Amino acid sequence: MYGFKRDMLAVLGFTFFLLIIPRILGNDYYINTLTLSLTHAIIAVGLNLLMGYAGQVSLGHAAFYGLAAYTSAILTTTYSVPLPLGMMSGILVSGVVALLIGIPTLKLKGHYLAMATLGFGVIVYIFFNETIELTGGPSGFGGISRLQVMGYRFASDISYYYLVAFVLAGVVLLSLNLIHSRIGRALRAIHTSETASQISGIDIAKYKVFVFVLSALFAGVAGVLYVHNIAFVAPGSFGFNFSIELVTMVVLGGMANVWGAVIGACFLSILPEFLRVFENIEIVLYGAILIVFTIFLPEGIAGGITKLFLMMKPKRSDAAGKE
Amino acid sequence: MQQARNDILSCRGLVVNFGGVQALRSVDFAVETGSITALIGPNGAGKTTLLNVVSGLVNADQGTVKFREQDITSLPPHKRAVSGVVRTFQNLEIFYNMSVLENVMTGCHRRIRYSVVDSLLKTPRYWGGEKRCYRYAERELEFVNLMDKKDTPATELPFGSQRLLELARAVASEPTLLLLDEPAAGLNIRETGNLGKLIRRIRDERGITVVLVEHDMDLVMRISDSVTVLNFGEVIAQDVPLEIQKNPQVIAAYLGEDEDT
Amino acid sequence: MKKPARYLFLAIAVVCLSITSAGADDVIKIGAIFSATGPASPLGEAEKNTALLLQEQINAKGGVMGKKLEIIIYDDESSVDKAVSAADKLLKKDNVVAVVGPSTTPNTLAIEAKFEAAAVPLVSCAAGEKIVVPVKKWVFKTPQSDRLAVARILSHLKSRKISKIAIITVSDAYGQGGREMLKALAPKAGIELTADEVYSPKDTDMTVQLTKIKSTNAKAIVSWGTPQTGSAIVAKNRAQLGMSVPLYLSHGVAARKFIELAGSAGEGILLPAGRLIVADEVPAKNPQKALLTKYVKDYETKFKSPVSTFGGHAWDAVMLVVKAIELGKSDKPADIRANLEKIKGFVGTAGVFNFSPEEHNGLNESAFEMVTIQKGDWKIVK
Amino acid sequence: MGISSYLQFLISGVTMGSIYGLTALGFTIIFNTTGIINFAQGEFVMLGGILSVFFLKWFDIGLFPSILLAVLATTIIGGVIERFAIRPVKGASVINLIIVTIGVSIFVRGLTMIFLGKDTFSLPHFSGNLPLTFAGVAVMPQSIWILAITLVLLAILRLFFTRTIYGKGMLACSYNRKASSLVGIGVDRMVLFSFLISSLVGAIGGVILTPVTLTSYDVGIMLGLKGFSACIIGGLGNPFGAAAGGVLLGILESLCAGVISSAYKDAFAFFVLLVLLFVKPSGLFGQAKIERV
Repeated sequence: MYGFKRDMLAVLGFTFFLLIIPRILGNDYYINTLTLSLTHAIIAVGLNLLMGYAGQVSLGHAAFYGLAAYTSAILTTTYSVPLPLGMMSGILVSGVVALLIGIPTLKLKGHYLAMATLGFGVIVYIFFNETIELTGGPSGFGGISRLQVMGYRFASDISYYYLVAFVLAGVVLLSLNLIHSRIGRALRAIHTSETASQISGIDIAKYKVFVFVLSALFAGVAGVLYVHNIAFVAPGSFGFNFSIELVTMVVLGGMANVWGAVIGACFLSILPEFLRVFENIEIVLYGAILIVFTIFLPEGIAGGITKLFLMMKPKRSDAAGKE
Repeated sequence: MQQARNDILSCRGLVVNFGGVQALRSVDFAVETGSITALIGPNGAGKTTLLNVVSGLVNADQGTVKFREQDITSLPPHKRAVSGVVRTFQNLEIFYNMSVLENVMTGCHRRIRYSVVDSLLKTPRYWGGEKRCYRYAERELEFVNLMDKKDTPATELPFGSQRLLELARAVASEPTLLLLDEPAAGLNIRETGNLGKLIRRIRDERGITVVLVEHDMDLVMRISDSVTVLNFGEVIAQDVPLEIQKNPQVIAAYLGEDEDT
Repeated sequence: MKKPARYLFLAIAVVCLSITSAGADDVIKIGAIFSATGPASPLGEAEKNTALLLQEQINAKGGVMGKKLEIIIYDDESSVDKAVSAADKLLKKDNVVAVVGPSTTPNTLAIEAKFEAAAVPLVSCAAGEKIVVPVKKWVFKTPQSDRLAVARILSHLKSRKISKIAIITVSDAYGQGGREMLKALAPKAGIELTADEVYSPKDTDMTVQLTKIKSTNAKAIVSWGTPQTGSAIVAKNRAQLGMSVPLYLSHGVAARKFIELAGSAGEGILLPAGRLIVADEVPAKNPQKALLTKYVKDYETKFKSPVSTFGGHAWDAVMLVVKAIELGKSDKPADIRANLEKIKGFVGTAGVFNFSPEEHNGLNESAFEMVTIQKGDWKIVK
Repeated sequence: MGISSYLQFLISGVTMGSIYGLTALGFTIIFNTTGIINFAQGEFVMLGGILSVFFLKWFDIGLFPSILLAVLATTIIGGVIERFAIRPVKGASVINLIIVTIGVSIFVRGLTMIFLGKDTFSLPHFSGNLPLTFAGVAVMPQSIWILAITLVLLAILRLFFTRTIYGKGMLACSYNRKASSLVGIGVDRMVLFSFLISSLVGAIGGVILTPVTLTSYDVGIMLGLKGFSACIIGGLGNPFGAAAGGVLLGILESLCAGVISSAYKDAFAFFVLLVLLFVKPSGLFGQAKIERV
């Protein structure tokens, strides 16, 4: 019913695909790049729930990613809190901050909402940068231990990659489940018409805050995974630029499409690796790709793929549906 | 007014100002349980504003709204919807990013109750809820005769069907009071005829009280039990249809409007 | 259409060949990670250019121990994440014997652990003292530490009997390093800080901070930044506010660019600097003289832009690695590391390096001269 | 700190604020005709400044001719951007338009970096770099230039929007694009025009600012951010609100830096911004009912 089996199969296929990539590629120097792009994908999937489905823009999501990363890093390193507890606290801090900031912020609309989230992101970034005793300031915070679960230490890059791949698959599955529920419908309803949603008994303020917090939690999960992988953290990774990059991932991948966010995140995180041979021209190409993709694929890469499939399918119901 | 009768909705002394314009000036308006009440008046008389105040989209500057003996004046719209006040819109507010079926399922939002955790993990409660939701939605689509279009994207429906879809979504949320804002606008004669029958069935089969803002006088006179006339933000008459047609004040108000347009 | 296709094929073939020949015995591969783009690009650009220059020069002279020197340079775009993936590539794909860079402290700290694990030496071009204190077995660095620069400024202040200073630093890793040192060392030297102001790297106006400093009774201002991150503006705004107390800047300012940007406002400022920018003035008997003059000339002819101390840091890093290889006649990472620690009296652009197992920076206060700007040119303060 | 310190803060604030205001003005002009928040607006400011530097260096034609040339060149670039990046996505969703302008800003920044280098450059002051001192407060002649040119520009724009046929046409587009095209206003041309004007305004901002602040290929990011904030404070869509918002933001920053903490000055400025938005969700001078998204 409602494509659950299809989703399940897709997620399984996706997980399988992620697991065999390293084997296909054979070499392992890019494993960290892959891990990082999957980490970004976790944030993008959450941001897509907020932006693509519920239609609420956030230009400050890097802040939640950073809050969780720093919280877990500081707790486990400076205060020797056990790793699982530190990581849980990191994710929780992201969620709680999202709740507190979300309640007043999500009353704003459109560009004003964009501005407010942007401002929040800048404030958090400055906080990372300036509370030197706590965060280590601009030069960063090192000596963070790598992830360890029940005695198993994710020492090798490949084991960490598998871990992040499984978490991403889980996040994708949860998101797909959410989308195909009354809550998912409520979110999509808010996107098209806030009035009609209210009339259908949907508490729009509550749902907006809910999805904001959920997306912050996803960003938090990504944050703790990031920090216990790189074992180092500096404010530069959580600035305004990264928030914008996250939004770009979602839009370029395809709004309101869980898979789109994954594709967008991987595309934008891996693309620079391919552009690297062009050295200085890289940045120009990157800009050009953004422009060209948006012009020719307005519904994102996932949207483009879907369209391609529809075009290949025999056209039978087309004439009936249109006026 | 007539305290003896059983009113589902009663508004007292409603005043709404938009900047310098007084859209409603002390309006009293009551709807009898189980009736089909029409709200008519020239353009700009304040009909839609009154619906907005009742459904909670606009807050009244003064006055109270009572629904089933409870004061709902300060309730937000979604809470009013939950307690049974639901409406449709003149300019169609359907969810264009969904299929026909999903639109109606969204209307069932408050009738199925399972938690976030249920939906994330697809627990049996989720499945139970979704199955019920699906059944409810199918029933309403059959009711408005859109079953064959259930998987069509809502944007691809012809205008008349979109009106029916909005109606189905409203009915799906099991209201006790349904407010319809010009449901016949943009429909042809045949479609209007069907709509009239449908509104009657909504009241007769579902026991839903209906308030109807409408310009199509034929439709109003044919289906409504009571008619309230608004002009310049004031109620100028409230009576059964036959009497309203003879009311000199009402005729004057409408003639006045004709001169304007 | 056919011709370009053939060229393309040839190009690919050449690339493939060069990749497969990478493991060949007659090539020594050194990796480099520089911030050639992004906020730290003024550092990375000069470093990258210098590395390219050295590669060309060394190979023209027959390479290292008769083998060709290949420097594989990656741009980390001033980002920690990119530095990490660049390090992975150098260590796992390119199998380099040593790595020079990165340009910034956070990027160095982020990848240190990888080099410890892979047992490949890293010679950083970043200033932060944290990089080599405490000493990590596989990590070295070439720029003079903030501690030395600060100590040099403080002793100069004392010689002028100044006991109250205000500091204004840029809020990036470089400024943070200076700020922490100043706050730690000034009280020990009996110097009081009357103000501790900060500005962001991209700020364009420091009048406000300087006005605040003006209202304290500081007898000197110490500012930590680079020409591109506000130091020139600090100098300009100080002149505009008519402040007469001396302005001390960090060694990162030592570049001709600063004079160009600060204009007349730069006259009379003081800073501790390596001898690179005052190469002309260095007395002929100084061991650094010859190499400084040559590097300045070579760099400026090839790249048509003035040298900066940052390029010098890369010069030192590459040459130290080369020196270590020649010293031990081995290009094995472990030998390079061991021999780096044995290097004594190595003359570089930043000073004379003396490494030991306890000392991975190898410089002391004598690496600095106090310099000033007179009539639009750097002058050593005697 | 004496009163003169506070006056000094105020003057710094107003000087920087004028530039934020000019950037914000550029945002508003494009927003009004197209509904786009042009994230490449900061690049126009950057181009105005950096091109002046290079024209002065290359052609050796004196400061003011170089400046004129730079402004002209930037305006043409603005037009080219509209024609080749913005027009092809006409009618796309707001978020897609934003991504396109982000792409444009990266592209322009990248080209500047490749052709003009990654270094920082300075431009001579228009008239002398000796400060004028009033009651212990130093004012740079350039600050007076900045203020004067900003005010003149505002006055000219006001005349343009209220008196000329093009200006009125653009205003009409901002109220209702469909209706405008129905009454014969060439919407495409108006959009092109709005890009020309806002790149012109941005370039002028860059030109008058650079003698004070120096320039490099990446100064546009921060200026764009501040300009966007300024036009939100002022209330999106109101050009004069945007200018006022800019000045307000400038003063806010310098007072935060002066009175509270220079380390947290941007944080405080944005914090005040957030509080302001929570209290007045559509900016200081915005109309509450207008919703474009």
